[in-house]
Amino acid sequence: MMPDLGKYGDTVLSAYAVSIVLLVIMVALSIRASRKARAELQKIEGRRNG
Amino acid sequence: MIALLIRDMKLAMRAGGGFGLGLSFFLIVTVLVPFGVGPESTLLAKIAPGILWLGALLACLLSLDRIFALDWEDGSLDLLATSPLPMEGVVTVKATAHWLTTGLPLCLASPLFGLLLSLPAEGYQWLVASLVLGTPALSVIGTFGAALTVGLKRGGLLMSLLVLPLYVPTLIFGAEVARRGAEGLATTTPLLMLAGITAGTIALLPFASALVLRVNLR
Amino acid sequence: MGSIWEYANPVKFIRTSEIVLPWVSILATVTLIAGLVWGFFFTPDDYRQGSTVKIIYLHVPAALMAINVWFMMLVTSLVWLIRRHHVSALAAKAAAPVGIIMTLIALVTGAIWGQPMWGTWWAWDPRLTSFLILFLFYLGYIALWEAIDNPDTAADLTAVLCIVGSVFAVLSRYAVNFWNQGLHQGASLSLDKKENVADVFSTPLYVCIAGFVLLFIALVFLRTRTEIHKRRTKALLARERLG
Amino acid sequence: MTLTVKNLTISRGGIPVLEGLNFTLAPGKALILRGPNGVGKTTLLRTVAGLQPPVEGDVICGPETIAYAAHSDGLKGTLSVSENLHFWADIFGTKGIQNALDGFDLNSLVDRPAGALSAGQKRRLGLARLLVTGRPVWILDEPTVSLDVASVAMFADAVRAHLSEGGSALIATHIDLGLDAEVLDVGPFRAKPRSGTGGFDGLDESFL
Repeated sequence: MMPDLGKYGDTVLSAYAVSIVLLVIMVALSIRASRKARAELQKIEGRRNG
Repeated sequence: MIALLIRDMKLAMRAGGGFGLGLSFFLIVTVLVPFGVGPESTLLAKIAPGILWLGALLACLLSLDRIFALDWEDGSLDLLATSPLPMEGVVTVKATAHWLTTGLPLCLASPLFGLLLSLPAEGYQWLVASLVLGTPALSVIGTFGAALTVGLKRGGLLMSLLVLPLYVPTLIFGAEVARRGAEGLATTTPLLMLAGITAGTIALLPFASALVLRVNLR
Repeated sequence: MGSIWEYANPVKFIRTSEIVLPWVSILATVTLIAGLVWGFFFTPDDYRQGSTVKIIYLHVPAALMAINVWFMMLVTSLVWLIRRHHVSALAAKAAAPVGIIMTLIALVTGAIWGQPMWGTWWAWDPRLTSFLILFLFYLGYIALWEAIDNPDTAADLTAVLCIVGSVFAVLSRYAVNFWNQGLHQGASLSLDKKENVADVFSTPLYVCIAGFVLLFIALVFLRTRTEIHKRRTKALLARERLG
Repeated sequence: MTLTVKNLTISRGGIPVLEGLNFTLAPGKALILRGPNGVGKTTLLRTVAGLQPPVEGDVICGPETIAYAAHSDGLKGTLSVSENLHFWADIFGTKGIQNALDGFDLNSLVDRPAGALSAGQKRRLGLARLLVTGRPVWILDEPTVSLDVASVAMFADAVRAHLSEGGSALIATHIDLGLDAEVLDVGPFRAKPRSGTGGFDGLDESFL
């Protein structure tokens, strides 16, 4: 299933690896920050209405 | 406006730090280069225009944060904002004061430093011409950076990060004029581009700097 | 539906983002995976560049996004300065990190791809260099946001920086061109020229680009919502101190 | 030159501090602002002086009429008293600094660098600058800070003279200057925290 990448195999794979890692990190950090901000807001809103 | 310029020049003279700072830094950078790259004059001659331009640029950068800092601390900036002087005028005068205290001395001293780096003979006039045309842009762009970071505590480093990318076009064309001049090539195209950028910057950037200064004065 | 300015209202924006976000995220993931898989597994090697041509499916979309994200930030900065809508300023703040990552990906994949082709990891080629300059602009923009605590002042200053930065970025682009000829290949997808990349390569490329755009949109929605939540928490805390 | 403030709301750091302010300052009149520290007097003065845009309402006064003086006097230490005053005279385009020197008894210090003055003398020089601006409306933020009793009296005389010439003054101070001026306590104008309307105005309110 893995296409024959020839002698540039590692070049292509490393490029894909780095890019995908960067994308995943970016998405993960964004989601984590969103959850943290939402939780903190709910905590304060809870205190305000509670 | 002239009163503000005269006052700033007086302050620079009296404080003494004004003129010496930029020049001494430029001298140090130029002297350090041969220690870094070796003394052969052929190599030095080749990189002299670029190094001299980089030295001048960094010397300008160094003295930028003092443009507004003093007036910010003692409150004169607030008072100037409520004076009949338009902020665009204040910003332009500040840039001119910076150029007169830092930019101009660099241009005048640059042939001397050219000697240190064994700049080819025909390069001198082009070096000075490119600096005279380019340093005003460095001062005006620098004033914009200074206005952006005037209120911040450790604004100096941030200002360099903001201002250096803006210096790229001026540096490229300025150093190109100096390099072509040193090699005896035609310098008209880069010279025109350099002059164009400087003219455009002087004409437009003060409005952005004034806007930013007003925001920071809030 | 009311004018688009209505969506600049924070509460309304959050409500719409709650609906839109899940869909855009799914669509983005699907398109991105489809594009990359198609590009990686089902395209032939290039006769000259061998399999490295597969890197095009990351390099070109990322490079395109790096420029378009800055352009989006320019538009939102103008909207903030003229219409004073908070969400627009926060959208610019939210987009910047995505833009810098895209520029980083473009640079890294460009360098990795360049290594076998040009024999060096980094060549001072006009296009690569202008992406490096764009990277510095992003860095300065994000640093300025972090350096200022009053959100409104920060929004104003970063908006002006973005506008001034855009002018100088374009200037640098031409200055860099003038400064060095260039090893970079011609535009893979340029509107004026006929398709110079064979169709078998370009279709998955379009899919990848769509994937990146959708990913960007999803991330901006998500991150802008985060910024709004943070601003709301800050406002509530300030109120509690005042109250 | 009357200064009118209509339905003014001002904010500090994005949070409204005072709202619904209405007052007029007719020529020859002074208005003293009272209120606890931190209630927003300085922010109000800066907004009226035009250094800061109001959130709502407006400040109506002629162009080039306002002279603002705050805590920091804006003096340059290396310049002498006369150089400082001449500088501001040139900026505001007025002639002569003699009446400013007389008004604040600075004649004996004319050539001394401002850096060598005592706090009280610096304050007097800062206030003398007002006389040099030739502007009818004075906006002063705690002008009598670090002034001894004699200087406070001198300052009050200068204000009285200014009022008699048809000028007006808006002063935030806790000291009784002995001026026949109305007093405005800004306490009751403290901004009530707005309910989370989510309505849109250019403030953090839009995030509540």
